[in-house]
Order: sequence, then C-alpha cells, then structure tokens
Amino acid sequence: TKFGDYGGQYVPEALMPAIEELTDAYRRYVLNNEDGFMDEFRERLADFGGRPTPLQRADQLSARYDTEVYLKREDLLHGGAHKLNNALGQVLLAKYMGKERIIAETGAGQHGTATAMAAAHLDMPCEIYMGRRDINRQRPNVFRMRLNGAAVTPVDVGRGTLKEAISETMRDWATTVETTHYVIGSIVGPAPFPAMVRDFHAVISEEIESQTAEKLDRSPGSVVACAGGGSNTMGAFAEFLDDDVELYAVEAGGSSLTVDEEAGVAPHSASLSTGEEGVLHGARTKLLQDGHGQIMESHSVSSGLDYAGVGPQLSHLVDEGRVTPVTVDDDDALEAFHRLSQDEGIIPALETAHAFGFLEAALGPDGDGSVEFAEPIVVNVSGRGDKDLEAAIEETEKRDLENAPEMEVFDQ
Amino acid sequence: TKFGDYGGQYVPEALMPAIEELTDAYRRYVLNNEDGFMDEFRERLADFGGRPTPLQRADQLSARYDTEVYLKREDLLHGGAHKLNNALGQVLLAKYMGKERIIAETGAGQHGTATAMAAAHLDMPCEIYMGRRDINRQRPNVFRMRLNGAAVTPVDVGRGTLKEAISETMRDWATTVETTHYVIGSIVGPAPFPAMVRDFHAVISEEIESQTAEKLDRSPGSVVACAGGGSNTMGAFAEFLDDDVELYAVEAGGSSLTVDEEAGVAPHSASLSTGEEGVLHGARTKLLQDGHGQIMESHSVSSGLDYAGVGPQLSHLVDEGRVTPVTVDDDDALEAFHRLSQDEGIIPALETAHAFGFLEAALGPDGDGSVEFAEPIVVNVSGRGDKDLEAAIEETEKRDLENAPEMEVFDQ
Amino acid sequence: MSSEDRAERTPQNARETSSTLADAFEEPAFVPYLAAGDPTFDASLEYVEALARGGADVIELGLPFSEPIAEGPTIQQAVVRSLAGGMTPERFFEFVEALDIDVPLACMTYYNLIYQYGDEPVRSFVERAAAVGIEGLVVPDLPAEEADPLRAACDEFGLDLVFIVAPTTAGERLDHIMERVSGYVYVQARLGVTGARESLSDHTGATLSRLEGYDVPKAVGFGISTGEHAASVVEAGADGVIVGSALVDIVAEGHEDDAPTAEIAAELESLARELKTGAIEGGQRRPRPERT
Amino acid sequence: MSSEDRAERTPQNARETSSTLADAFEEPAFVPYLAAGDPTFDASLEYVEALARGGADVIELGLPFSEPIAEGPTIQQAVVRSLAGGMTPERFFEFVEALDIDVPLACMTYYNLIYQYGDEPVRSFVERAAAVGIEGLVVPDLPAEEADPLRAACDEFGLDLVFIVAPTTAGERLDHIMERVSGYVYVQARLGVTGARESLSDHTGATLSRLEGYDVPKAVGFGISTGEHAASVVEAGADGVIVGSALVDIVAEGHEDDAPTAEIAAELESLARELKTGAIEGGQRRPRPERT
Repeated sequence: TKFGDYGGQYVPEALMPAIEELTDAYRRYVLNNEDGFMDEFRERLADFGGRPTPLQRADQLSARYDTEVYLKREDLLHGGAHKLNNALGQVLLAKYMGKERIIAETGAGQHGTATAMAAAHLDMPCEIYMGRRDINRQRPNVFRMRLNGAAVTPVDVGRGTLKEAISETMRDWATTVETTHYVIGSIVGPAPFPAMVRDFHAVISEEIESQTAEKLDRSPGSVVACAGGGSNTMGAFAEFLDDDVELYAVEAGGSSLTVDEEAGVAPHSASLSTGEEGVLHGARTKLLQDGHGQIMESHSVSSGLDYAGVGPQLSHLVDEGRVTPVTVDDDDALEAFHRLSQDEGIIPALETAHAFGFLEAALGPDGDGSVEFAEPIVVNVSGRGDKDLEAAIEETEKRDLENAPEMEVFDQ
Repeated sequence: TKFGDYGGQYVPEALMPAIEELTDAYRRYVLNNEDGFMDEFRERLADFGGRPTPLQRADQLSARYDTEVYLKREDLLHGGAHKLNNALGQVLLAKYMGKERIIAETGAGQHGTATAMAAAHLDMPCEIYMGRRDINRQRPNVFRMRLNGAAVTPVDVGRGTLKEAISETMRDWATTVETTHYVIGSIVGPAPFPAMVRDFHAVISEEIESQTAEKLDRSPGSVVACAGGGSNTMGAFAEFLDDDVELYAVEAGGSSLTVDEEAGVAPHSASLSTGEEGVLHGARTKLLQDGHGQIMESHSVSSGLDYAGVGPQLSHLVDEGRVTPVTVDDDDALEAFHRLSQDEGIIPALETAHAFGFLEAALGPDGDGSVEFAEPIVVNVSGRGDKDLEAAIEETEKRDLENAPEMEVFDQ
Repeated sequence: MSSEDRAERTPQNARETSSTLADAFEEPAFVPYLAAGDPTFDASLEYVEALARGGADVIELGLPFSEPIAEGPTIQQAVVRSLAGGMTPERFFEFVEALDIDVPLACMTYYNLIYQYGDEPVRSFVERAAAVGIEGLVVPDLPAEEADPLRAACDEFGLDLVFIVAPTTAGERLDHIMERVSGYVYVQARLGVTGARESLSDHTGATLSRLEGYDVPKAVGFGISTGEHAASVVEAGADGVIVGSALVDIVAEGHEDDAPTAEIAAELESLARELKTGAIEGGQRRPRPERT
Repeated sequence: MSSEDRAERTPQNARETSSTLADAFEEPAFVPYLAAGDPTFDASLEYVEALARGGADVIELGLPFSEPIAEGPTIQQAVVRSLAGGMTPERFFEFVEALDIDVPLACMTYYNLIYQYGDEPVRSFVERAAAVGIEGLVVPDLPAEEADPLRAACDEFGLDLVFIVAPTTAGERLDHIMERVSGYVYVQARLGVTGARESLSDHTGATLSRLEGYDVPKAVGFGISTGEHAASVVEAGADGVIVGSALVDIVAEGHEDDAPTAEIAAELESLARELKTGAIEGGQRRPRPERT
C-alpha cells in the first residue's frame, strides 16, 4: 500500500473494513481478472468510451519546435477527458462487489460527469458532491451530471471547492460504507485507490506504447502530462516507469509560486514542485500546507488542477528522480490553450494546456532551451476544453496575451 | 449530377467554373485517390478525428424495447459530431486543389466548428457565416470557432438562421471563387456536393457494416438516423442502399406538421415527409415552401435540423421507397434526449434525440407498434449534446415532460 | 405597354426570328433594374414608369424570391420590402399589366418561382409571362446546364432567355451559353453579387473581348452607378449597361426618409437620364462597329 | 492543571503501567469534547473549565485541522471558528497550559498536524503534548495500521493513544486495534460522522459485546446528547460516554446570539452535569461488572 514512505491508509476506522473489502476486490477483479472483470472493463471502455484513442502527430507543433511532437488524444474519450477510464472501472467494480450506490466528489466537474455517465451506463444510482463555488463556476458540467440522472449535492463548507467536496464525500462514505462505493477521482486517497486508479488509467500508456511501436517502430522519448491529482499523469507514465523514457509532470504554477501563509492560500497548485510531505485525504504525500500542517487553499486558472495534494506514487517518483516536475503559470497555460486551438484545431482543457505551456517554455521561439527532450515527445491531451470556454475567455480578457483571439461577435 | 430528377447545379454562372473544377477534383482525388488523397484523408480522420467510432450495444434500450439496439457513436468524433468527416475531407480537398481560403456556413454551429477545427489542423484561413440569431443562440460554438482561429461573420438578413447564412456564403463564394473553397455542411447544394459530402460521410456506414459483421456476424436489420440536411443520414445509409436493410430518416416534426402560409413559417423541418419539389441553394430537392415557391422559415427545437431543404439524394430515395421518412416532434425529441442521457449515459445532440424519439414512439411502453423493425437496429448517434445543454434545459422547463430531471442545484 | 399587344403571339423559336430585346440595343442601351413592388405596388409602378421616361431601352423587373443568392445587400433589402408588401408571382404579372410604358420588359427572378408557378412546372410561368407582355427572362441561379426546360418554354412562347456571363466564364462553357442565349447577354463586370461601386472592374474588357465573335448584344452589369461608368463600359465595347443597385438605392433612401413618391420618381428619372446619356456618349467615343 | 505536574515524566510504555485516562473510568465516565479556541481562546478556556465543573472525567480537547473528514457540520463549524480565531498547534499547547482544571485531557486532532509539528515528525508533537500535561491522543484519521510511529512516540512519552472502534470493525482488525489501544477505546455508536442525534443507534450493544473480552475502558460516542442517552449507553455496558456536538451546539448558538461567555459556560456546565448524572444512573441500572 506504500510508494516509498508515501501512500497508506489514513482514514477513519469506520472506512477501514470497506477499504479492506475494496483491496480484496481490486486484487481479485482488477489484478487477477476474476469473473472476466478486466475483459468486460476493456470491452466497455472500447465500445462505450471510444478506446483506443488516437496517437496523432502534431504537424504544426512539430514544425514550430523542430522536433517530433505526438498527441495522445484522451480528449476524444466519451465525456471529453481521460476521467472515464477510472470512473467506468470503479463503477463496474462496485457492481461486481454488489454495491448499490455510487458517490463521488468533483472539482471542475470532469470526474463527476464521467462518474455520472458510467453510473447511468451501468444503471447505478449516483450522487456527486461538489463545492458550491465550483457548482456556480462549472454550470455545464452540473447540467450534464443532472441530465445523466445523478444527484448533485452542493458542499457549502469552506471555500466550496474540491478539497471540501472530497472531505464531504468521505463523510457520506463513512455513513453509507456498507452499500456504497466511493469513486475517488484521481490517484489520491487511501490505498488501494492510488494503485487502482492508476491501473484503470494505465491503458493510456499501454496504447501509447503500442501506437508508437506501430507508427514509429520505437518507444516515445519523452512523455509530458499535466498533473493535478495526477491520474492522467500516472496513466500516461505507468507503462514507461522501467523504460528509458523521460517523464515530465507539469503542475499549475498559478499566478506565483510564493504562498500567503497568513491567508492560508497558495496561488498555485504545484504540490510536487513545492509541496511538503504530509497526510491528506487518506494518504501521505506532498502537500500544500502552512507551517502548522493546515492545508492551503490552492489556486489555478484550471479548476481541475486546483488541488493541494497529489498522488502518492507521483510524490515518490519525483523523490526518486524518475519523474521531473515542472510548473507552468496561468498566463503561459492560457497562451498554450490558444496556441493548440489555433494551430492544431484542438481546444484543450485548461488542465491540458499546461502540458503544452511547458513545451513552449522549453522549445518555443522565446523558450529558455533548458530542457533537451528525447524524441519523440508524446503529450497527453488529457481533456477537451469545451467545459472551459467561458473561463478561458474570461481569463483571457483579463490579460494581454499575444495570441488571444478577438471575441467581439455577439450582440450588444 | 442527378438523383432521379433531383440534384443538379442551380447556381450563379460565376460559380459554375469553380463547380466544374470541384467536380474534376472530386473525381480525381476522392473517387480515384489521386496523389493518395483518400489515404491521407482516412489517416487524418483516424488520427485527428478519432475514427473508427465504436458500435456500442445499448444495454438499457435493448432491454426496454426487447430488441437489439446498437449505437453508432459519431458523438465521439473530434468536435462532438459526424460533421468532421465532411469538413476534414473538404478542407483537405481544398488544399489539394491549391485553394488558399475556406468559407462555410453554419446553423447550430456544428459544421462551423468542424470546419474551423479542420482548417486549423490543416493551416487554412477560414471564415464562417452564421446568422445573427444563431450566433446568439449558440455561444459556445461561436467561442469554439473563434478559438480555432476562424473568423465568424454574422448574417443579419432575414431571421438570421441557417438558410440566410447559406445564401450569404454563396455570395462570398461568388466573389472569391478563384481562391476560395466553400465547404458546404451537408449533402445539399449543387453537384458535386451532395455526392461528395455523402462519400466523405460514408465511412459511417462502412464501419457499421464491418462492425456488425465482426460483432454479430451479420448486417444490421434497420438503420435509423435523424435527417436535417441529411449528411449523417446518408453517411449511415450509403453502404446499405443495395442491401436488405431498412432505412429510416427521422425528421423534426417541430411543434406541428401544419404550416402558416401567411407568415411563411413551417413549425417543423420535415422536408422529406411534407415538402414539395423545388430548387434551393443549388439543387432540386424537396423543400418547405409556400404555394408561390417562397422558402418557408422552418422550425425545430434542434437548430441543426432547422432547414427548409434536404439532400437531393434523400428526396430521391424517399420517392423510390428505399428510405422511409418519419417525424418526431419537439416534445418527443426532448423526452428521448433525457432518456438516452439517463439510461445510457450518453447525452445526445437534440438532432440525434429525434432518432431515439422514433424508437420510443414505435417500440416504447406507450408506443404504437406501427413499425416492425428488422433486427438489430443501429441508431446513428450523430452528435453529442454538450452544445445543446442550455437549450435543452430551457425547452424542458417549458414543458411537462415525464422524465425531466430537476435542475434546482444553483444559487438563487 | 398593355399585355394584349403580345398575348396572341404564337409559340416559336425566338432565336431564329427577331427579338424585341435585341432590337433595343440598336444604339447603346440603358437597362435599369428595379424590384417590382418595392416598397409598394403603386409606388413601384411610378418608379418603373420614371425609368421609362428617363430613357430606359429595356427594363429588368425583379420578381422577388426569398433566397436571392446572387444579390448584394441593396437588392436583398428591396426583395424584403417587396415581399413584405405582398408581392407574389401573380401580383407581379398584374403589376406588369398595370404598367403604362412602351419599353420592353425582362423579368428577373429565381428558378424556384418559375418552377412552382401554375400546373406545369416552368411552362405555366412562361406562358403567363408571355401573356402579360414580358419579352424575356433573366434567372441568376439558372446556369445554361440546367436551362433546357426553360429554354424550351421560352422558345414555345417567344420569350428571350438572357444568360449571364461571368469573368470566370470561358472556353466550352462560353460556347454552351452563347448557343442558348437570346435577347442579350448579361455580362457580369466582376465576381460577386450585385451592388453599386465607386469604380469599375477591369474584368469587363477581357470578358467583352471573349464575347467579340458572338452576335448577341452585350449588356454589362454589376457595379455601374454613374453616367461616366456607363460611358466607359460602352466605350470598352458593350452594347448597353445594366444598372440595378444604384437605382434601388434611391428607392431605399427615399423610403427610409419617407420622401414623396413623385420626388423619388423624379430622382430615378434623373439618374436614368444620366446613365442613358453616358451610354450614348460612350458609344460616340469609340468607332461604332458595323452590325451585321 | 498546570503542565509542571507531569512535565518531568520520563519516557515509558504507558500500556504496561497505570493510565490516568483509564483510571478516570473507575465509575461511569463522562467525556466531553470541545474544540480549543472556539470561538476565542479566552472564552474557550472558560467553557472547558465549565465542563470540568460539570463533572467531566476526561476532556477531549480538539486541536482543529482544516480538513476534518470525520466530523459532521457542528464540529466542522467549530473548527472554522477556532481557526479563524488564530488557533495553531503552539497556541493549543499554550491553551492547555492556561487551563485551570484537574481533569485528564486527551487531545483530539488529525494526523497531519501531529506529523508536521516540530523538527521530528510525530515525536516532537508528542513530546510537547506530554510536556503540557496532555494524557492521551485521539486521531480520527489514523487507523491502527498506520499508527506504529505515533504509538511508539506515545509510549516514549507516557501518553495514551485512543483508537476508535466502529460498527464495521470486527475480527482481526479489532484484535489489531485492541493490541495498540491505551487509555480507553472510543466506541463509535453508529456509522458516519460526529453529530448530536435525537435517538441512539442500536449498533452500540453489538459493538460493546464484541469488545467484552478486552480489558480497556469503553467510551461510547457519536450522537449522544441527553442524560437519558448517556444512561442507556452505560446501561448497555459502556464505561463512559463521549459527547461533542451537543456541547459544541451550545457554544455555536451562544456565539451566534452574542450571549455572554458566562451564560454559555453555565449552560455547558448544566448539560455536562446532566450527562454525568445520566452516566452514573446508567451504571446503577446494570449489574456492575467486576473489574479485574
């Protein structure tokens, strides 16, 4: 249950039996394919989810950077992000375990929508906890969850964001644990979640491996993925941990890497790059916390990266030197958002845009050339940007970005 | 250039040379794969677009209707609808033809976004004409086009919807025809567009054929697709025209199949079911028109079906008895929208919802049993509903639908 | 002109006999366009008659269609006004009957209206047009390739069928068109849609020279708005000038300003005179070609 | 109690010697909880002292953590108030030092605060807690599986480590916990989070009977809000009752109504007395077991 010293199971006693039950189910169904679980999972991922997703050469970026850049198109997965890999896996697992109800937390709403979809698909009642502030920031995703038949329960505690929603979902789980499965949305939480969620997402790197082999007759040189909790990151890295492949985890640099201890606010979400070891939401990992151990309110222009913790395995891999953490700030992420939209015809999620901001910072015309990537570079396009349109436009208007499009089309 | 008496090339003389040039290019590149055009097209459709899209068994609908229902998941194509098949094909063709600029019209914005994406992907300047009213109804799609770098030009003539946008794009084309390709968004317009657009979309039915063969070792019994202009329809039907497969084109019944001649308004868009032969936008086909031949303003809750014309080949196939046209009204389409969202975890476009409304009307608990479908039924899920969230919720609130979800989650 | 003058005309092949429209181009001709019924039936009658007084040799009278894909904003708005005023094909024919002028008329409209009229697609319309005294048709969305049924009907009822030749029209297509055209050929001065312009396109000369071998009057339209435009187009070899948007602009502005009908009519007559004079002057500036 | 009393205590294995916390359960015990510093440092001191006066046998004093995943809304809000008032681990220890009571204290907090404090993770916190006279720790997000470092530090500095046993805890896990627990075992009366309830859960009896063989005082918490609750829980076999939310409710309501500190303190003391009395009565209702 550990990754070095990271990970573990720091949860209330009431949850431990469920976690033991889940650990057993994970071993039997996921690791040992009991009752053909993994076969059914893979088949549903293909038919319902749309796997495999393509590995596409990015023609314009390859030219811009004079290197080979490939895109792993998780944005094409049903729901618009990699999130379904995990949500479908866990909801199906809950069904195999005989659970009768699904709960989940969501921040930006991507995990919530993926879970709501999977639950509708598998005919499971579903309740999603979401911070009040996020509910009002992410209306379309709330609509989608409700349309899929999920209950959406506002969380009014604290700032009303992901952190509070996770805590609240854990509270529900502590009450309903006997009949309910909590679908954690990233490679965080108590064991076995970090390993299990990674395994559900590992299909991303499995496909990258077979697709680069088939198209290019080789492995990728570098894999780049944004990292909030880190599920798309570990999904994109998992198969390459023992190989000679460079792995870059791009965190949200927000507006600044400094912190405001007084206000308990970190204006970024760079847990891997700047966080300190601690215990949050069931696991020991790198955290954004103040000197006393209180968790900081994180920040990013991308609400999906806006989390004070990170997957324990990523913390471990960073300490080991296997994964290189880097940061991209809000401005550069927005520029990258526009660049990919205009140059490649793919509007990425703001989360995803961070990964491309890193390429530009390192390889672009004004890049610092600090990184020498091994070729080809595969960037995980973890999600599409439809959910972020309003936010991206609003944030763009606040700034003086070189490549921002004019938006003066509407009446009044 | 004709389908029976339908089709033809009813365009201003200034466009005829361009249409001859296009006809030649269509023959060479599309039909004869000159310079490997079709190979590149298919490869880009796979890598950029995400083909093949899955053929998924609809577990809940199959149970509900006690028959085998399969879903062709065009909603998973990049951009969220089948539209990219055609847009990518035409923009690539324009590149092969040496054109320097792309123009297109759009109604709901789906064709516009697909074209903007394809143009960004292939590095072609792009301008999209869109009725002012549609611009204000479809903000997210306008954002997407602008983000992809396309110019969006409002059309203020008439009601400011698709019909006017097409006319305006034709005017642009009449001016810039030497350097510009007009990417028509459906199987309408002068020859060779109806055949060419069909051929770009035919990949849908090619895949259905190979997927049913692989999964079920047989052909589909029935194929059901919604029909506005009819591009997803013909794409889903094309390979089966000579086979023993039932083909149903589901049109928008709107609020009523009657018309208001005085106001020049048809409160539906059922050109195949109720239209009269006439000439519009370059082709002879079935049209919604008044007794004098003036084109009616059509209506549907789904702006993508809201067009007074329809592809000439569909008109012909309906006359021949090969395709059965049916209608589903706004209410039933909305109910079907909610049903698919809740039961299958797929939020369909409102266009697409019409196809499912037809299943329910025929096979549902309150169905009239009027149709005996040959099994298995394949329904083309032509697009996803993200673009329609606001509209669907607004239209749902106006009605007393049995399966409408509560939407009271937001503040105040 | 009243319809009775030609109502009795028997079916014939117009191209093999004399054409009233072609005859109108004996001297450099001025061919104005107005949308019938813009903004009202009665005012529009006065406007058309003013053009006749101003020297029009042929008048292109627009029967408005809801989707005028070949028109620029000026004529689009005229179409909207006319339709809002209740214009229909039948009213259009009544309009022609009500006109009190002695200038040959061409009806400019879109194919769907011709197709839908009456019991026999195409033929009914042409028959009725002939009955009210219309001399010819101009159909902007009907290229020669699709024109056989209409050509046949026009031949049957003795109407001319005018085709448009664009700057992009050349080679076989030009031959194809010129085999089918009668009355006059509408030479589109530039690409695009109708609309008045400050300056003239330089495509005109090239198009006219491609047409040199064809013995049909060449009327140049698209963008002509002043007497000087008209003069230079005729000097370049045109047999006449077609002017629409510049005239419709006068109707539109007058309508907007609520100007008296007579005042608008006077303005139209004045511009018509300027344009006709310009055409004549253009003819004088060049060595007049022998007409065969 | 002032910290000097125990500051000199040397490291030892608490489980092998007498435990002040366990000793507090000689008669049916009342164990109240309050969040230190809720809503202010000074008021909170008075509230805790009022509980002591009301008959508390052990006081669980909450050191607030920003993510209290095991707490219901009542205690979540207490945490918010306390943190807003500037509570920190260091201030918490000062709070304990400033308390003038003679009731053993357990510190209830979350693991991250214990982990972060001082130079040596876990050990620094326990050392300091011992220095200010805290007798034990309750850590709701630390199951026995992860508790070895804290257990070792507690042993080193003579603190008890209280574990929670839930209705879902059974079999090997129960043994595992009971091997590590000291002071008392916190019997969670029902699933879920903390919070006062109208009626009691019927899980309690079952859990208590699973614990029968273990020689550690059993204190039942979650949902107890009245003297009668306390009585029936003790009657069912508990050695004591833990009451948090019902008390915090008094603080919260007083805070909201801007009530004088003394008035709130009096209310707390009164409810404390009711609960203590209930516990005693519950003990009298059942045959008192022989303690070995």
